[in-house]
Amino acid sequence: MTIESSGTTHPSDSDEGVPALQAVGLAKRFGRFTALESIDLTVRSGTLHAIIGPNGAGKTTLFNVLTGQLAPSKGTVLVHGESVHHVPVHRRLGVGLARCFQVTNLFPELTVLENVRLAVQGRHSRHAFDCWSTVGRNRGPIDQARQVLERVGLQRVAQRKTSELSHGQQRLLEVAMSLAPDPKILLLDEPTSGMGIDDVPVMERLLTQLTGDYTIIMIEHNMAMTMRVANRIAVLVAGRVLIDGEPDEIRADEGVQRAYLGEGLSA
Amino acid sequence: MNQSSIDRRMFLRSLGIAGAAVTAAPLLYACAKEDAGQNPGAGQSGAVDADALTLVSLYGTSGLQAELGQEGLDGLRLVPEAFGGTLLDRPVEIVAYDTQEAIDEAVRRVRESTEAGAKFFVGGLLSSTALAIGEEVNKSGGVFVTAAGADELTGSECQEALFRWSVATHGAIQETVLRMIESDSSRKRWYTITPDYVFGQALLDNAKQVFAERGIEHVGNSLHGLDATEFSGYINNAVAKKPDVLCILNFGAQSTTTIQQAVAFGVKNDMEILLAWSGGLSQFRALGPETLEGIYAGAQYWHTVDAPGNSEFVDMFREKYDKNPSYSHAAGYISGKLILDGVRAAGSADPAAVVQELEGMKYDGPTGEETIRAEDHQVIKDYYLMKGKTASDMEDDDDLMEILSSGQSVTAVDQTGCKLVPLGG
Amino acid sequence: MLEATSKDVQAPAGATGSDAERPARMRWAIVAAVVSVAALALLSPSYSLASTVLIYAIAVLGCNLLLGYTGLLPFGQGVFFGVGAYAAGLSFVHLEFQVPAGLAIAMLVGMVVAAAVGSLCILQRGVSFVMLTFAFAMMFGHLVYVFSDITGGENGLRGFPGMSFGFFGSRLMALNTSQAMLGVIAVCFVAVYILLTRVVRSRFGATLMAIRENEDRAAAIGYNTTLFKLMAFVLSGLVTGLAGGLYAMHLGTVPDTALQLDISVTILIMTILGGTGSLYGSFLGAVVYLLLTDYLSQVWDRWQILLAIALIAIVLFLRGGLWGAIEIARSEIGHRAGRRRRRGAGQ
Amino acid sequence: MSSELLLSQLVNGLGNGLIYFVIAVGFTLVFGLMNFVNFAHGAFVVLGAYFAFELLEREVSFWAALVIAPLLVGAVAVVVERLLLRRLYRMAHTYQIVATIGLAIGIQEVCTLIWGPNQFTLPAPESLSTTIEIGATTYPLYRVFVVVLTATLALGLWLLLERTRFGAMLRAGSEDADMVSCLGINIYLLFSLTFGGAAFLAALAGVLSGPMRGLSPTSGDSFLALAVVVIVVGGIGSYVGALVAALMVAEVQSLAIVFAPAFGEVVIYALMAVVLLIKSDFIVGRLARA
Repeated sequence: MTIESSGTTHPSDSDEGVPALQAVGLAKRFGRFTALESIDLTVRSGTLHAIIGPNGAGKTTLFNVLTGQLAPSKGTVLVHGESVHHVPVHRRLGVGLARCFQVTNLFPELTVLENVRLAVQGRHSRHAFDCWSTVGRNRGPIDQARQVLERVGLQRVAQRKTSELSHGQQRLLEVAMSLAPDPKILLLDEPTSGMGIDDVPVMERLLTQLTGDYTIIMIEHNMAMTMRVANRIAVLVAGRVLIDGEPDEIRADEGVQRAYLGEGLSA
Repeated sequence: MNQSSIDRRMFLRSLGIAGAAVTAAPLLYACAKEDAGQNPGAGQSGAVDADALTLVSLYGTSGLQAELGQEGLDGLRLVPEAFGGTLLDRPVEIVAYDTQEAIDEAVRRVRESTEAGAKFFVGGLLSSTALAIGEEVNKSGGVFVTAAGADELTGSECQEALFRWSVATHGAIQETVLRMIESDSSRKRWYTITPDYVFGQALLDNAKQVFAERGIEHVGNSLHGLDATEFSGYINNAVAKKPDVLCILNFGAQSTTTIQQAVAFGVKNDMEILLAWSGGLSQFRALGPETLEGIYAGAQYWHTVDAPGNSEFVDMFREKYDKNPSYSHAAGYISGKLILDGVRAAGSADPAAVVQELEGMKYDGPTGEETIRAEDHQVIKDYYLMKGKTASDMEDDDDLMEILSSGQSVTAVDQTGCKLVPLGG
Repeated sequence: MLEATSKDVQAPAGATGSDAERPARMRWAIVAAVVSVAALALLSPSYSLASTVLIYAIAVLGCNLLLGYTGLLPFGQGVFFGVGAYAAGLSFVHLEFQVPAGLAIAMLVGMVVAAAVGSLCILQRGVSFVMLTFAFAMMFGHLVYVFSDITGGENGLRGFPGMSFGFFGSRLMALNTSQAMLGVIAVCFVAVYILLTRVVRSRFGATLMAIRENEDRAAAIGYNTTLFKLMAFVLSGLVTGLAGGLYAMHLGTVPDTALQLDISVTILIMTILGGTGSLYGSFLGAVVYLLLTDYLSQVWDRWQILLAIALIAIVLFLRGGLWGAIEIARSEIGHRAGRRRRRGAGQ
Repeated sequence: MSSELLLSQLVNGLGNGLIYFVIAVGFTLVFGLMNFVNFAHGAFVVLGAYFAFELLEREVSFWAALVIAPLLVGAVAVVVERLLLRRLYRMAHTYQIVATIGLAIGIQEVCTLIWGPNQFTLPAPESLSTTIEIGATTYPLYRVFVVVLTATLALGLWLLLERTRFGAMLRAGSEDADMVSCLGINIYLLFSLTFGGAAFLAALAGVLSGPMRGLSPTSGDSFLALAVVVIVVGGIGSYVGALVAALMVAEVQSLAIVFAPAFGEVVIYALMAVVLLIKSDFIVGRLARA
């Protein structure tokens, strides 16, 4: 699958120094329950940074704070050095943050192509106020949508309704939806959740291709794949970052094994 | 069971329903055209027969006014028999549309019937419906007789085609409030409960005029909305002001509820209660003898009035419906009868000729001698002041009220502000 | 909690049909509108009934834009209808406006009130939104009587001059016959039908459908859903206000019932009877509802029992409404034709 | 503004408030516990009054009718729920509203068919037809009886909901009906009982308001409008909220009658709209950030 250059250059334009995304002293409390406690996380541009941890470690809460779904109790979120935690959800794309959902959350009665076209056009939603010209003449976004579908391998089912897709295909569509607005940073929430054995390699190949073009932050339970795909891994336990390092360091660290896996990690 | 097979089973069932609905409409419509023997062409209404002498009933027989509407129609249905079924050797027919007292329904029915050749219309319980019908019938050159209460019908918005049988607000207040003040000088302090809309306002203005002329102290007034159902607050207000008479100026369902709550609050033993505009026998039956005892009420009609016109009507009514007629029955009957009396006198069904005959006509009506005033087409007739009988001296279930006085009072012609809009105008 | 979502509303398919059909569909829509109006004018028992059907059809189109395409259940469409009627009426009575100007005022006021009421209602979602529109409908219903010196209270707004069509005083055509009235109303209906067909097929329409399908996701991918819903409300207010203006013009008065809750309920019932799957369904809903009502009310006083049964039957068996039935019929016939062709080819 | 009139208005408001509560509580519980919007609730109130009217015509005492009529309506409601409404539970509220509007029209027209369109009133029992003095104001004994009955009913219902196993099952059902059915509780039986109980309460309110105001087949709409206002102001599905909201609406109405009569009706819907707006997250969110 060749990737035509889609015109905008990505991480290479921001110099090595400024990290793509940085969380500084992030904390989140729901009443007396502390979901996140002073999280510091730095994600380099063009890398795939996985976040792993046992259930209830606060992974999804962290995600919701990063994407603006939840406002942090303390601390800030910096995207390319600018603080974004006050930016409302629908303008998060403006700063280059695109998210895919853990629970499939698409437009069931609309076609696959329409789902992605909407995502592409979401970047400049002003155009969507055009009440007169029909969608068919919306050339730009439709072409871009077709390209994205080709990239994730869904171009054959473009005209089918989303509700008629298999679960694996819907997960691919979730990723396509976050790719559509050509973001700088991709936040993927368990892309392989609920996928069959044969779909996981498709997703793995896609992730390896995307790394380098995009900065990816991923929550994932499939340890084997994460180890192969991720550049760095942050282990989250009970709302705190236990360790943040290369996959080999994480595999070797007994603390991680004790807190997270209980048995050997040498999968 | 995947999605498509559910659709198929659903389809068979829905086809049945959709089929019934879609085929039913043209089918029913087709047979409607057949039995009416209408010549083809759009715009012909199914029910009106051009060569018959048709009285079109526009009473709302469903919805909020269903009770009075149904009674009006039942009264009107006596008219063909009263004329032996034919007049000027044309069959007398009644065509009834249920307008639900909605203006758009009524106006549409008038236009359809006029296009089908009908000229004579009866109905309009609410002022708004009566005003709209009057204007429409006048434009198409017909005759319309109503019993609605708004002064404008024979005042600022009078039409040549429109005749009104019932006494207007001025006459009603004169024959009730004024009569009570004259007959007992101790009635010095009055409290009024008024519905906050045009008709209620007219009753209040007339009452205030009488209070001013007679030096009566108007201790207070409560205004309430058109669909208020809770009046205990207003009654408390009234009791606090300690009036001699509680004068109720709302009507229909609201007045029944107001009286009921007043009696429940024991108001009867420290003041008299007057219902200026009652709905006649049907409303009194709903209230019942215990509540009605000692309550004063103004009424347009009462079945025990001994007048030739009334006994003829009551006998016919009892024979057909086996019960005593109420106000709305009489209104429906006399409205239809007046039109046909006009046609018989004019010897033709031409509306202009009928209007000429009706103007100034004197006749024996349900309330005795009635005259139609030529200048504003207002029927000058008796309006009754009545008092609730005690259970003991009631002769039968309907003998609920005793007539104290009756009289014909009507606004002077020059004060009505009526300039008859000519037919077709 | 049993999960009941608005998705069950029979949703029109996505806007991006294959590109080739795009212009053809538009032409078909225009032809369908013109032919249907002509057929209605010929078959309807009377011109004034045909006019009433088209007036309500316009209001139902406005309601379907919200219910079918944006997934909002509006209980207050009667507010924009009544406000449009009074605006046009007052301009006819006090300012001697002619028809086009009066209708323009009706549309303008319909939009303004829709913007005001809409901006408050869309702060809530789901049933709370429905209850809020219900509250505004009841409130406006009472305001008619509170300001009875302007609206004429229960006597309605009276004193309409003869309706005439013209601009700035020139009398191009007197509108005193029901045929002329029907002509003006028919032109308005076809214009609104075409306008809304374009809108629902535009990018704006596609975004509304996305909001209907999944408002949270639409927000997540960058659409300010509140603003889009408000735009949909304003457009619906414009169309429903026009219907109100035509109602006043056609009746020659504005009854107090024009602003009561019953109008909102009737418009809603017609929208659902017709089917929210397409705009043509709305026209069907108005036609079948009013023709059946016109006929049945002469046949039986308690005809509303049949209406009650029909409503329940539609919810249980025919959620797509009449349009849903047609679509099922079409797919069924297509299905059978397909099988016959295959069997034929088999021998 | 005599204080004595104000006192009588407040007492009056209390009486009306409790009746409004009994009218609205069924609507709130069905919505809260079953996530089902029943726009035919007002029709059940009227049906209760008509059944009582029929019983009284057949020489049944008011006290007996006060119990039998609501039971009959409860039975009718359970039958309707089994045959018709059960299939609507998983549907969008749009369709629940349309189907129940159809049901309301059906009940209204059947009542007109059987008992005619006339308005009717239920005679209060002899023993309660007198008045008593509260401070300087007279107050009908019947309304005192209604206040006492509805107050004990409100307390009893609260105890049923909060303190009994059945209550616990109902409240759990409102949280997650599927989970409750997994625990072996027949959720549909629970829903039938809830729906029947709500109709029983509505009918009881109908019978109680019979002697207080005139009723006709079309009165259902005003009862429904009242229930909607109370459910919105009190919070959907909240029992105590419905009680507080009902009293608030009645008191606002009785005070409005004294101070601004013409606005008596409008003020209720304004109150409802304001409450909805205050509760909307947009404004709450904005306030939080401000």
